[in-house]
Amino acid sequence: MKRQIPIIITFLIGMIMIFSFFIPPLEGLEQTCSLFFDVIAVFAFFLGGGNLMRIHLNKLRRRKKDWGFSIVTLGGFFIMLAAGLLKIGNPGGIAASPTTEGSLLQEIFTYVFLPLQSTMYALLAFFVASASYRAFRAKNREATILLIAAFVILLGRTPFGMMLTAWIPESFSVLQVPNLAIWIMNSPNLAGQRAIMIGIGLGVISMSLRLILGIERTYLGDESV
Amino acid sequence: MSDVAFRIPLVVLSDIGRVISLMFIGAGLLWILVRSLRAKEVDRRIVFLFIFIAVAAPILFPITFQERATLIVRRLFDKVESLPAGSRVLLAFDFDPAMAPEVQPMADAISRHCLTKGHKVVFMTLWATGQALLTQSLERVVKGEFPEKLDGVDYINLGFKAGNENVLNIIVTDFRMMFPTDVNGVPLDSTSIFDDIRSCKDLDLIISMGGGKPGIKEWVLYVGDRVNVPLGAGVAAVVAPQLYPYYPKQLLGLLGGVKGAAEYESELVRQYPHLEERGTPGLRMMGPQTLAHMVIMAFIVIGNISYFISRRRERKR
Amino acid sequence: MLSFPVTGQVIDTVKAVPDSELVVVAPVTSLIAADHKYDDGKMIDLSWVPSIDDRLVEGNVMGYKVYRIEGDSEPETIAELAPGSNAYNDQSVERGKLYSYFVSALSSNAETPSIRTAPIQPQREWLNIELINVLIMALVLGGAVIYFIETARRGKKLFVRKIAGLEAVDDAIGRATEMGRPILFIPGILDMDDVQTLAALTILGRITRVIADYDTKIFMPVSRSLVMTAGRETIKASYQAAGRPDAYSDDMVTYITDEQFGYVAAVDGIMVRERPATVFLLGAFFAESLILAETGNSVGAIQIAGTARPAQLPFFIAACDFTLIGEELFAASAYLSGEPKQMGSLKGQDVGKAIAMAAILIGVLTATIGEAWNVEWIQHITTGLRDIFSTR
Amino acid sequence: MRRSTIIVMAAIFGLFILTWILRSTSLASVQEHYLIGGFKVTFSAFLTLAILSFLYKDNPFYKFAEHLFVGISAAFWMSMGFWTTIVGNLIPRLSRSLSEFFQVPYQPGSYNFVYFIPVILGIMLLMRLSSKYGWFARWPLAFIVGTFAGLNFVRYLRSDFIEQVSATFVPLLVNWQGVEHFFSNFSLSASGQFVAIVGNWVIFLGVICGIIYFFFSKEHKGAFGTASRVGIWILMITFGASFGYTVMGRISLLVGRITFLFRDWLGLIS
Repeated sequence: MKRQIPIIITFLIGMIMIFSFFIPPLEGLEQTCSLFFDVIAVFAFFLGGGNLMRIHLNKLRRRKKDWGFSIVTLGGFFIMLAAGLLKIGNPGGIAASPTTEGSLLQEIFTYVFLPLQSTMYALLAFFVASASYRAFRAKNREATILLIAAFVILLGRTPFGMMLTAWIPESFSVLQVPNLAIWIMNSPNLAGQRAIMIGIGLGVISMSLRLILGIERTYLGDESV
Repeated sequence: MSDVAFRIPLVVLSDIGRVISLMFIGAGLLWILVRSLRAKEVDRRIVFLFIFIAVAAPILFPITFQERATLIVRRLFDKVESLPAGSRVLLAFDFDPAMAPEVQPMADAISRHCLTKGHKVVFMTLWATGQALLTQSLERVVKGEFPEKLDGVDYINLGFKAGNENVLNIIVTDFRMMFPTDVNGVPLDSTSIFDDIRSCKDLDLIISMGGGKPGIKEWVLYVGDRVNVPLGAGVAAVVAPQLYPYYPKQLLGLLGGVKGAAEYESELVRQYPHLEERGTPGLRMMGPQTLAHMVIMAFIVIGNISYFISRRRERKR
Repeated sequence: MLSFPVTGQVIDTVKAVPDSELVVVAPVTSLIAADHKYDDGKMIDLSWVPSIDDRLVEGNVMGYKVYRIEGDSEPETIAELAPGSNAYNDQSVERGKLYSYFVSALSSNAETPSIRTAPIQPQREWLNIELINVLIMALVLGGAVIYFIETARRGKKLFVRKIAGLEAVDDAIGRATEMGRPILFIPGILDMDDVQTLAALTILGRITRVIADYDTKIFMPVSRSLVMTAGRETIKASYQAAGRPDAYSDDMVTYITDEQFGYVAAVDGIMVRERPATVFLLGAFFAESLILAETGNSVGAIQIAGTARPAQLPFFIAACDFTLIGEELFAASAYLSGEPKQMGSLKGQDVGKAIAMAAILIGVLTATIGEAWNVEWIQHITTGLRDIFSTR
Repeated sequence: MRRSTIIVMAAIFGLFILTWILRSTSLASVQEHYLIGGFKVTFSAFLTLAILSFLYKDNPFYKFAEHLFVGISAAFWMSMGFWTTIVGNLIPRLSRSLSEFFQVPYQPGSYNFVYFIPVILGIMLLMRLSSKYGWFARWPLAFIVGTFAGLNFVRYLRSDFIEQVSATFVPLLVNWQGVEHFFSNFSLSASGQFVAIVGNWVIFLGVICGIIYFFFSKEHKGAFGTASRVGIWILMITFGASFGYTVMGRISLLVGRITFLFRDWLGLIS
């Protein structure tokens, strides 16, 4: 009951989705499944929120390390939830878009969510810089080819590269750095990415088949329960 | 106004600033080179400070360059330019604040281009954060610069729906099943723009902007290959190389990173000079971008020089 | 031909304008209504030749109106199209009803209807013939994967070539045992539902199997609780298989935090304190791969990395001593575990790669010869092959 | 708390107030609620610097910003999901009264009762929060996995396998008019015939050798060995290109943030 029925569900839904690709009359059924998926996806957001509350409430109750910061997480969570679900400050009525200009949700997004997330990823520029100096070594032939190609691309994708090699005559213009960078992207990069894409594509095909036929069951969790 | 007298003519100030910052960075690189030659460790935080200055200086003292659009960008620009006025274009804002600095300039430039050409633009997104960024874009670019355009007639904002690929799987045959109303609850049937749009088949061009999952790959897999509608893309630089195999058969054009945005902006300004004063953020970012690239390349060279020296010293022992 | 506004149809655009000032445009010609092939009988495609007066330069056709007559009821407008359009597909039809159409060319103040099409009924097709090539390819590839999984299940030994990465793993373990310094194993930051994490744990089983005979210490900081339990089980099993269950202890595997950068900061601390001889970075990595590889480099450790995420591979290759690239990670896991479903998939995917290589070889040869020397029959082979390998 | 932390906290608080006032006065002419406007910009600048402080070392300000982000983003996705998909798509098909309450057009349909299934599956998914009834969540999980596996199986097969193979049928001799013509106007110009031919050769060999590198059923010896070595070289150029693009992307993110700090917060540039 706990394992058989989920495997049957995966098999049925998987087969519907595959056959509806080839049999037009099944399209209506496939679209209904897709619409069901969208609704369940929202419940998955609620599961995420529920999980967050559970972890941080536990941390609070048991005074675990850094429990003070759990208050910050729960505070931010409930303020944003209230702002979102109750549409606080939203000039439009109940039918208006939750992100209408002026609503508290949009304000918190613009002045808290946006700076936090974009700065977190901006940190990576610093890490790339320090890794460039301390970690990227031409240890073997492969790493050397990689760094040379990266140099050409980095130079070619900036106007400085254009100025540097603008003197090369038209009959040798492929040697101008910007043209070389474009050639690298359109030939070797395209070939390498296509070989990787075919490999990953075949990987997805075999993994999807294993899931639908119930050969692959790790997503159901550990065997005993 | 009190501060006018105080302000030295801007041109002179920025020239001095530019020279000082370049000299400072050059001296810093030399100092790092010397330290690494003597095999002394340079602390990670000094490198952080260095990259901060290399990016901050050209922002304070702007250096702008001329940009020429490469073929992969010009193809998308020419497609938007060649469509007759009144064509139906779908713009998907599938990105979040982490990609916004690269993708927002593209989104603004392409929206400006479509509205200037008189296309009927459908805005939508597969990302919840995309809807919030869409509100900002509509406020700033669409309502701000094109007040005469009417919501529901010249453009419409469908907003976000959860479900990633499944949203695409439905709008490829029926918009109304997934978007019964626009973002403000106005039913599609009571808007003139959706009179003769039933599904993605009725669109003349789709342009998806993003860089994560769901993103352009999902648009190719679920819509582009199925209904043969021309599909263009503007992506964060990280994802651009992985999309080249789709070009040009399954993806007619691709804007990659800030450079792609700058190229599109320079084409747009060359074609419509009056759009220049509305801001070209992509072109403005190329200055700090270029200097930072130089510094990173210098770091790699210095790092490898010290590596080879230490390896040769080990072999001697 | 004198044109009359369509009887019974009130055209709001027409004001009381005397006939002489009516701008008359030529009608649309050769209008064809055809059932849309391979659909559920819900679409009819209309195509026509635009009116002769529809020229870009001072053409006075302002657009086209598409009318539909259902059975014998009144004509209703279903679409208004821009000048220059020559096709429209009506997607709001139902099976079993008869429809006929006509398209009228609009001028500034008059309308010229075209001839009405014969009534047509949308048909439903049970199989989309155009996608037969995709169906056959699906059966071939699916069949190959299932066939190899079954043969592996029945115990037949399947050949998989030696993976260069595994030699590097053994050398790296040897280095750690010689120097008597610990090994650090980082299984990526995703959970047990990611294939890369599973492959990493298989390789972990092999590593701990080898070091079980020596006293080399191993640290495994994780960012997911499920990965912690699975990691502990894998290491315990290896130590038992080596006959040294007492040498295993639970705190070889420690849970740090789920948060990406918090986990990285903690692992950096462990690297700097423990100064491991060897660092393994196997599994799903995101932007934090940079910091880990850099710190590993700074403490002078040999680093073996492996991930299937293309965005992180460049950094691992440039910063680590050896990298298992994309599918090599899964091949190494299949090679080590010999598990039927992993071996079966690997061999099944090789069949797909063989098909791709053969098709590309033939396709490129025929394309080259056909185009360079314009050989007719060879060009047919290329177009034939292109039809098999394309749906556009 | 040690004295030094108190001093640091006081300094930061003072800096916050100072820049808030400065920003508000400069906004006075532009916005009418300039005080609130000033606070909003200063607070987002404060959060930006709190995240950047991680570069110095992991500290309470970074932890505060990090935990605040985790809480807000979870609630943001929940609110957006609820309003756009539950209210937008589910309720119009389930109940007329709720549709009127939410002012969303009710969509009558004979099979509308079917839409109770995703609600039930959704609630089962939430059962995962309880350890005892956690296994209920496997049914909706199976539905999700089934949908994904079925959809991806055919679409990856078409777009990432079949289309990619036919896209590689490139002619190895581009607009070929005989050997003399080839040598007579031989040039290295970017749009020349020679560069196009070399490009197509690289694409053809690159894809074949790349696939051979990832081929596991035959030992990499002899011809196969050289092919896989060519394959790894082409892959290295590919990774070099991705390396360059990734560095570009990361730098742009930093440029975006520093522009925010200098322009919107400190007003140093226009």
